[in-house]
Order: sequence, then C-alpha cells, then structure tokens
Amino acid sequence: MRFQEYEAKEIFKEFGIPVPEGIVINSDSEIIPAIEKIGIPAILKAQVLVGGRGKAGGIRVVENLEEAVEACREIFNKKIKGYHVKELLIEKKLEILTELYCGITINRTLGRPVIMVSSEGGINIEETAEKNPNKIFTLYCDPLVDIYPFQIVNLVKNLGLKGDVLLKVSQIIGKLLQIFNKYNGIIVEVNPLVITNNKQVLCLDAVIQIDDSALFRYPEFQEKKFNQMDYSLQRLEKKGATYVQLEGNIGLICSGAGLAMATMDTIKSFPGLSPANFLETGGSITPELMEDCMEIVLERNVLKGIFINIYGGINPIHEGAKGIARVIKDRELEIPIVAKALGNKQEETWEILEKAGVYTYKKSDTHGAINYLAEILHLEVKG
Amino acid sequence: MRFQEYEAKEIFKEFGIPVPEGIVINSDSEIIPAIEKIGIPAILKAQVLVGGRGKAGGIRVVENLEEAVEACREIFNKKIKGYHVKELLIEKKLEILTELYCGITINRTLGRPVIMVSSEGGINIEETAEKNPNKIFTLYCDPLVDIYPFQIVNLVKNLGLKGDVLLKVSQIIGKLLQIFNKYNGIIVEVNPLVITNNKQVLCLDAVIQIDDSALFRYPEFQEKKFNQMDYSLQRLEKKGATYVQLEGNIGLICSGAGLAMATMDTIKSFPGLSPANFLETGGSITPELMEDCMEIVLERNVLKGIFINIYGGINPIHEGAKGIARVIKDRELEIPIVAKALGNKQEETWEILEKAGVYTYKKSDTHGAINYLAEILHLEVKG
Amino acid sequence: MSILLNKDTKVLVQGITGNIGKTQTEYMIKSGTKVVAGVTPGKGGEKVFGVPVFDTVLEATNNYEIDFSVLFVPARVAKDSVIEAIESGINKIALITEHTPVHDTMVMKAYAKKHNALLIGPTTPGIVVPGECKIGILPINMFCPGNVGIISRSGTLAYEVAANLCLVGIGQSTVIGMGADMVAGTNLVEILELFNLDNETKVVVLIGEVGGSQEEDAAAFIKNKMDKPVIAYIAGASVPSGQRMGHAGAIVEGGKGSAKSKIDTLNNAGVKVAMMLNEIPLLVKELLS
Amino acid sequence: MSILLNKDTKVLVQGITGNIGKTQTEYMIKSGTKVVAGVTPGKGGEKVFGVPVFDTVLEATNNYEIDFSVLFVPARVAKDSVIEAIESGINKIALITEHTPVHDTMVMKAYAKKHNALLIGPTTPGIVVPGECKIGILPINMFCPGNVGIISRSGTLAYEVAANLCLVGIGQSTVIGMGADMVAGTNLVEILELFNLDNETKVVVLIGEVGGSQEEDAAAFIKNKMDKPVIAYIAGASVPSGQRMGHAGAIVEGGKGSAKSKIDTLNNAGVKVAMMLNEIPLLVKELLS
Repeated sequence: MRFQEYEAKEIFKEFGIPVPEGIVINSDSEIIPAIEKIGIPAILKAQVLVGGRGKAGGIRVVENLEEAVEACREIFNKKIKGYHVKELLIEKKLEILTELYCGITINRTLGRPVIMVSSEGGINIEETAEKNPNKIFTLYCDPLVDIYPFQIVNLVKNLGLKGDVLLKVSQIIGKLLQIFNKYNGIIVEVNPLVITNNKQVLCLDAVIQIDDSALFRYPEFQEKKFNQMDYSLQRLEKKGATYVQLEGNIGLICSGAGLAMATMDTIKSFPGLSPANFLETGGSITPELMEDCMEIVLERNVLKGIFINIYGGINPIHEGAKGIARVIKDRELEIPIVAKALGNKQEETWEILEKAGVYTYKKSDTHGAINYLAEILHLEVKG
Repeated sequence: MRFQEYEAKEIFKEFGIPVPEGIVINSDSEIIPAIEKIGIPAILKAQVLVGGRGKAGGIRVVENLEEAVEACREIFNKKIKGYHVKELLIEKKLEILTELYCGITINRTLGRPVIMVSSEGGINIEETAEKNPNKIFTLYCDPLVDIYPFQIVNLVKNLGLKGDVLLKVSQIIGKLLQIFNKYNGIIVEVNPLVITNNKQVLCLDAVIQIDDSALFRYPEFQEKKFNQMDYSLQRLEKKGATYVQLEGNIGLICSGAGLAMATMDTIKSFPGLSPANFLETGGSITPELMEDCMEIVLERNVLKGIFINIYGGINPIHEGAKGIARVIKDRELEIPIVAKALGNKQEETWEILEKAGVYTYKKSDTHGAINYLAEILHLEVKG
Repeated sequence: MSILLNKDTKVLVQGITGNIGKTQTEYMIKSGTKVVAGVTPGKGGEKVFGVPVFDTVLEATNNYEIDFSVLFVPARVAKDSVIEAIESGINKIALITEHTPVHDTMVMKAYAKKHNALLIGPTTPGIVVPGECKIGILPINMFCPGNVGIISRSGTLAYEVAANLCLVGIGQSTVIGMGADMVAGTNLVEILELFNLDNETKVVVLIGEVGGSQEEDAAAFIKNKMDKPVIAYIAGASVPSGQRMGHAGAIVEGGKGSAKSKIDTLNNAGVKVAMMLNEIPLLVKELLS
Repeated sequence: MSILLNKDTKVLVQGITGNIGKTQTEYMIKSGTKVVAGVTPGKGGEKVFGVPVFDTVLEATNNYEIDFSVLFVPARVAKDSVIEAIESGINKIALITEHTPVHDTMVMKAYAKKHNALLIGPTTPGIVVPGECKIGILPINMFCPGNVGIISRSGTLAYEVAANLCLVGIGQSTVIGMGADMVAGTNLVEILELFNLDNETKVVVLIGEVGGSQEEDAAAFIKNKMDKPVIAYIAGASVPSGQRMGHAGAIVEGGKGSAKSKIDTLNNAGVKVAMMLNEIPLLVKELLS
C-alpha cells in the first residue's frame, strides 16, 4: 500500500519528524486561501503515487498569487506518468543549505532491511547511485537484532555532518526506521532531507509504502486502502486475488503470477491478440472468487475472448469452475472462452466447464491453448 | 509504580485479556446500585496495593443485598496491612472449575524476566512454591530474543490443559508478557487465572507493578503517580530522592540507600533514639533538593534531632549545605542538627554548615557521629 | 536420486487440521509421502487420515523422528510456526502459506540461517519427486520421473513446464518451487548447488521472473561453479513495468530486476534462455540428446 | 596490584561534556587516572580538561587504545551508550548513571555477557585503587592504600567502610561499588573471583543489603572456592520490610532476600558478619594480624 506524500507526512508528524507546514487542496478554488495562509514563495506539489513527478512537471515554485493560480490549474489538468492529479500539497518554500537522501527498503536477495543515506540528495539520486555508488552509505539490519541509535549516528557521520545537525539527522533516520518497522514498510524514503540556512532539518518529501500482506495488523490502513478501490476490485483483493487493467482484447484469469506473466507473453506473440488485464487468483479459489474474477474481466467491453489458465494444486479448480459456469448462465454470455484447467480434479472441472459452453484445452501447453483460442476467434469472425 | 486491581484490569482489557465485569465504588452509598447492576452472588474486593488482602478479610462474597451493604461498610472501615480501603471493586461471582497461577517478574540475579505458571493457583501459591516447587513451571526469557507464542504453549502444556482452554490460557499469558514488556513491568501477575464451568478463561485478580525508572516512557502513568502523592513527596521524587515516613524521633537525610539503612540500624542501637524517616537523596543534590529534604523531614513534629549523613562523590555537598543553611535561617530552626559530610568539597561544606549552626562531625564513623548527636541531645535535655 | 526429499523422508504437517492442510495431507499420502505426524495447537489427540495430531511440534519430535516439516498455517502465525519447527530441531521446512508479511519472512530467513535450517518459501508449492512422493501442493499428475531438475520461482509455471516436458517424453528428477514473494527463505543459488551434486539430474530448468536479483546471482553461480547445463525462462518480459515509488528500490537493486537484465546476465553466463514457454522442451531435448 | 584498574588503564569517558561528566573527569584526572578520550554525540571536536571529545565511541577507539569506558550519560540513553561501547570493542564498562530502567539493564547485561564484556553498574560509584587512580565518582580522600578489597552494593557505604578502615590504619587494594539496582550488570561473585586471584588483597569486605540473592550466591562461592577470609555486613537488618505486591517476587526469590537469610547463609559459609558498621574495622584488624 502506498501513501500520498501528505499522508506520509502526517505519519511523520505523529512520530515527531519535522516536515514543512502544508495544506492539501482538491480544487482550484482553494488555492488562494491556501497561499494566503502558507505565504510566498510557496511550492505546489502534485499528489501522485509515482516517483519522478518533479521531472514530469508535478512540482512548481510560485512567487505570487497569480502565478500560483495558474500553476495550480496547470497541475490539476496534467496527467503524471498516467495518473490524474486529484490533490495538491501547498508548502512554504524554505531556504535550503543542503539536500540529503535517506531511504529504507528491503534487500530482497539478502532478506534484510537496508538504510541508505547520501549527501547527494535530490532528483538525481538514482544517477548518483549508479555513477558514484561510493556516495551512498548503507547500514544493513539483522532482522533478529535491534538497531541502536549509535549505529545510525555512525552511519550519518559518513555524510560529514557535525554538532546539532548530526544529531537531528540521526534522530530523524531513527524515527523513519521506527515507522518502517512498526508499519511493515517496503519503502520509507525522504528525498530530499534538507538542512535549512538556520540549521533546521526537515523532510521535504515523504514516501511510505507498506506491505499489503501485513495490512491485517493495521485495520485503519486496510480500510483506507479498500476505500480507495472501486467495489469489484475490493472484493477481489479481499479474497487474495490481484487485478491490473491493461489495454488489450483478451480477458485473462490465471492462477499464479508467474503463469499469468508467461501467459501474457504468449498472448502477445499472437498477431491481433493482447491481454486486456492481469488477473492472478491467488491460492484461495472458490466459486464466489471465480464469479468475481469473471465479473471484473467482463467490465472491459472491448473483449474478443477470455482465456482461463488455472492449475489445481492448492486450488480446488472444480469449485472455481462452478463460479465460471454460474456467470455464463446468469449473464447469458456468448463471448468465446477457452479454459486450460489441469491438476487435481481436472476431469470434474472439464465436465462443469464444457456443460457451461466453455472450450476446454486439455494439454498443458499454454501456447497450444492460446492457438486454440485464436482459431476459435478466427472461426467466429468467419462465421 | 503499583496499580490498583481495577486499574490493572483496565489495562488487561485494552490488551484483550478477559476479566469479570466489575464496578468500582468509593462509598457505602454506591453499593446497592452496583450490586443491582452486577447481580448476586457478587464479590467485594478491597482495592489496596498489597498482597494477601484475601486472608486479611479484604475480599467478601455476598449472597444478597443486606449482606452486601454490611460487608461493604466493614471493608471500608478496615485497615489492610496498614492501608485504608478507599475503593471497592464489585464483581459477579463466577462458577469456577480450576484456579491457575501466572506471574511474570524479574529474576534479579540472572537479570532475566521469568514467566511462572502453576495449576495450583489461589491464595496458597507461595506455600505451594515452597513445598512443591515442581508444581511451578518457569520460562526464562532472554532479553535479547523475542519470546514466541509456541514457547508459551509449550510452557502451558505442563499444566495438563488441552483444546481451546490450552490456547486461551496461552494467549492470555502472551498478552500479559506484552504488558510486562511494553510497560517495563516489575510484576505482572494473575492469581487466580480461572477456568469457568463453561470453559471461559478469565483473570480474577490482576497485579501490575512497573519500573519507576521507566516512567518517563509513559507520561500518563507518571502524572498519575505524582497525583497520588502529596506535594512535598512529589517534589522530592521528581528530583530523584526517596522518602518513607517511619515512627521514630530522629529526622534523617542520607545520600545513598545502603548508607541510609546502615545509619538507621545504628540509630536504633542507641537507647531512646529511632529513625523518624528513611530519606535517600539520590545523586542529584542541589540547594533546592536539600531544602525540600529538610522541609519534608520537618513535617514530622515529634523530632528530637536531625542527622545528616552525606558523601561528596557524585553529589556537590557544598551546594547541598547551602540549602540546609537556608532552611535553618528562614525557619529559625532550633532543633539540634548533626551533619557528617565527607568527600569532595568537605571543608567548604563544613564551613557553610557550621555558620548555620549545624554541629559537624568530621570523622567517617557513623556510629561516632550518632553518639555525638546523643550527647548533644542529652546536654540539651539537661540544659 | 532426488534432492531434499525421497520416499523415506519423514514428514510433519503443521496446520494439518485446516481445510487445506487436510486435503493436501491426503494428496501427499496418496502420492507416496511418509506423513508421520501433524500439529495444530488445540487439536492434540485428533487424527487426520490416520496421522496423529499434536498441540506442539515439540511433542511431535518427542514422539517421531521428523526430517521435513511442511506448513499449511495461516499467514499471521507463519513466523511463529516456522520458528517452532526450527527450535524443535527440524532443519528442512517448506512454508506453503501465501500472503506472509515480508518482515516476518525476513525474521524467519535470518532465524533459519542462524540455525542452519533450510526454509523453502513462503508461497512455495513445495517439492515433488515424480513417481515417488511430494510435499506441498503440486498436483502430481503434471509430473513424470526423469533426469531434469526444475527450479521455479512461480508455482503454477513449474507445473506447466514439467507437464510440457512430459508431453515430449522428458521426465523430472525433482521439481521445486521457491515461492515468488519479495523475500524467499531460500534463494535459487542454494538449490542450484544441490542439483549440481545430484547424480540423477542431467539438465536443470530455471524458471525466474521479473523483480529482485536472484536470477543474476544464479547466473554468476552457473558461470563459475555449475557443471550441468541450465535452461532458463524469465516470466514477465513483455509485462509493462509497474510505476515505482521513490528511488530506494532502484538504488538497492542497482539496475538488476528487469527481464532484460536477467536474460542478458544469464546469456552471458552461457545459459540458454527460452524467450517463450514452448521453447523450453525443445532446448531441453537438444541438451539431453 | 589491584583488580580491573591501575594507573596505566586507558579510560574513555562517555557523556564527558555534561555537568557531572566534566566535574568527575577533572576529579579522575587529578586522582591519577589516564583519561584518554571522551564521547558526547554532537560535541565532537571539543576538549574537556585537555581530553579530546568525539561524536562516537568508534571514532575514539579508532584514534586511541581504550581499556575501560566509564559512563555519565542520561538514563534514557544508557542502554544505547553501553552497547555502543561493547560494539566498539571495549570490554570493561562502568555505568555510573542512576535511574536506568531495569528492562534496559537486562538487555545490557545479556549483551555484555554475549560479548564477554564486564559491565559494572548501573548506579555504580566506580572503582578506586587508593593512591593510584579511580574511575567513577568515589571521593578519593575517603581511601588509603593497603591490602583490603572492598566490594559493596552501596556506593556511599563503601566510602564509609573504607574511611573507617583508614581511621584505624588499614588501607585498601581496590574498592568497587556494584550498584544496588534491581539487576546489576555484574554480580558479587564475579568480583569475589577477581579478588581471590589478586596477590595484593589479603582480606575482602563484602557490603551487601536486603533484596535479591547475590549475597546468598556469594556465600556459596566463598564456601567452595574462596581462599581468602571475607568479612560481611548487610545493610537494612532493622529496616521494616516494604509491603510486597503479588506473590511473584516471593516465588522467584524462594525465601532469599531478607537480611536474616543473607546473614545466616554467610555465617554458614564461614563468613564473619558484622552486625553494626563499627564492628567492621575490628573484625578486619583481627584477620590481618
């Protein structure tokens, strides 16, 4: 789960981490009172859940009201890396001496949290990391042992900081680590972490992404996350499935993310076919989950056909088949559906699907199954 | 810091630990509505901060309203191990199948938390521990390693529990350990932890004592603790000193608990002399702290004399001396005061004290110093 | 021969009384696996398909010799259950459970390493020795005995690749799913090492996917230490990459993680990389003949 | 000779720039102690009585050889500071700080044990080698050189007993205060062992107090392993015992902890126990002559 910058900054504040004063607005009409409260010069920041919005024009410094109104309209009308801007954070522009970087994430191979700091904070941090990796200092955490404040001071010393600023930066990083640990973080990042001309240390940006699998520990976030989704996606997520809408013409239901990706690769290799979605059922297939999968796939009305690629390992595919059959019957579907369903209870599954009018492909090669679908589509087009 | 049973049960409830429904009353007049709400038979429990109140008559089972009113009056008029009863907890009496014991405390020698459980819960647990120590099962915690739920199940298995009850008891103990760790517990204890005839598991009693030195982590408790003290004691505690009122006639101010205890032992060995208090300054003597010490000692108006026994190690005793002198001057004290003040800055200290009219004893033997005080008192009595 | 598992391996099932635990225990027993005991706290004394159930792993290990524990427990108790197995002296563990919090996985991984235990998963489908036995959820009708070792980060892709090999008459020595969670208890390299030592295995098929740097590490191992030919496939080459949040992920991965990085690195290590699933049987056949 | 400390011991002061840290550093230097460096995070680059101050212990150990660290840090950072010292390779530590949370002390004690470090305190007054040097807060005018070792759970009682011995012409080899917190980093037995091996020490005075079972453990050690005579005094014999809460304390102590238990156990171990402070010099004199 990702948080908007202003939401992350709210969490920072709860932990006593200093952030600039800010106001969030949802519409043009709020910009003037916001600027009047915050003062000039101010920064307008698009609230979108992707990195690199600065380079994409999502951040603007304004020196007067007219400029603010204009910039505000421009940003609200922008799409940033495909995201509409629905909220804008207005903050006072500060006099900045130094921009640092601090990020906490997980090294997947080692299976350890890693704290990264650099004195080269700002929008070019990835470039710095690539060209001057020695400017990034890291502290790997042992998941079985607490990190103590002195270890963070030792890490931050590498940035050449002294006195009060050394302590303030170390304390902030200690608190970022607390957030990372308390909320099962995937990423907690501040870029830039700035030192102002009066030696204040503040987080100008704030990134928090937490582990969806740990959301049961934070019912308040779980609810928030579900509230951000539309209803059909919510139902799927609650049952452990994952859906991503794409631009193609073949609806897809797969059990397993790897299989889904391989299936998408294969579909794309057929001229004229492309996946309309990514859908991974997870390991808890029931008739109801399968109904929900069918419903969400059918929400896209550009489909030429549906391809179902499921295995009966942990999943009772014969149960899932009942859900598919029910949707076909209830909605009197006529769209061609090819299912490749193998593993435990495959015969039972085939029987149910065939009765419902689904074309079943009984061998294991996905390529052959999609070829079968292509043939059917071709026939249909002909007929 | 100790919590009353009902306060501890409030904390238990926050952690999801089941306790009987209860109502706290402060006066006789509240007993009838309380019993009407709770129902009959009910248990009346004196809220005092000592163990063994059951055997001292502080717990009564009542079968009807008249009995309740009478028992309530009796308990409110009682002193239990020296404590007045100011609050009474009324709870429904339950049908109990089994009484277990669970206590978490610190093994001082090992420096480790220890979880103790027994199937022989109830008022005779200490006897059981002495005569049948094999009926107490223990789990020592490594302060560097988390305790996992399965370890608690392994511990509780020793009590011969099965099924749901095994899980419920284990979960409760896991939560008691959470309380112990979260609040820096010295003792977290439930005796008895009961299994009812319908297989509910509940905490009939609740003991929580937490480390005063860790109270800075829980401002809400620190405030509560100070609010329970009268003002002069509060001032002392905030400055790191410890005061306990006693029954004797010699006011005492010592730097260090061991020295204070040894001084008390010595005073008692003189016929006619006995300590009026225990007062340990801690290691943060200032003129103001010493003034507060003098004031609280002088609150007892039965004093024949005051004995001050302080060392200048970490403590600036010459600073402390200024506070003593100020009180003597401001209150025009005439009570004889003997001070044995040695260590760093002893000469400066003697000078200040002597100017203020304090008898100084310049050798290190406390026995000699108290002998000097006895002589002075004798002279005074004579004079 | 096979790696990690054979018909004499004595298996414990943690979470044996749940729906999935019960069903899969039946499948395992039918596949020839020696399931000797099960554990579900609070269900001690019951039996599941004749297998005795205990409240704690310690009781199970006190009563039976256990070589391997397979877990079908809820995600929120996965960490506790894995550590219980390790603390009870079991040093091979497969965690089937999905949606385990990654912070819990990191603790388990560190704990297993500290105690020299092998933790496969979370979200592993398990291990199958075709024609002999299996632990986990792999449907055995997708597999057939032979000389190809399969290591896959994806569960269902492992089934697919094995079944496709069977279609052309190529069987498998051992098939093992690693689980594709953000952090895996055991990485690809550790299993490659085992296949490298296994006499029965002539060729290894490695099925990776985008994300992380396990495939890049595997490439280095194959280049430097592997005596057997390896065929690889990386799922997700044509999948549009998700929008990244922040920079931390990019910095820590240092350019690894994409399908392109993985494929290039594997190619450079002399591994034949199948660009499509259906190329795998052909490539394996070439190597075996 | 002396135990743990002598004039060549290179001492680090953590918390050197605070009021107490500064004052006590001056006293230590004047007493002959080799204070080579100090640490206060954020104060790196300053000097205190000529001693260089660093931000971190690591910088100090990178620049100086350190044998012993003495800490005058606030209670809330005591745990962090002690572990910093241990992690930086210092294996003798005295924590002067009072009011340290006991849960923090338990962590420090376990950490020290794991890393074979000796942690004296918290609330220790430190160690003095009369006439030579000291670490901590003991006022040196209370001590004189000689052959009696003193171990005390109370700080100021140690001063008193030493000064009283000096009054009758008996000096001390080393005087060490253990701190009387609920849990001590080092227990009495561990220091008795050191005195037992010290050639300079002819007699040991052990000053205990009510609470805990360290004196009972010490009695067992003295009975079985100690070659030198020990005199003991237990403070608090006549102090009314506080009201206990709950039963856990009584159960875990199993009858130990009272002055009576301690005195009886020590007597049974052949230790002469002074019932009053002023008996100590007489008893020591008897043993030395």
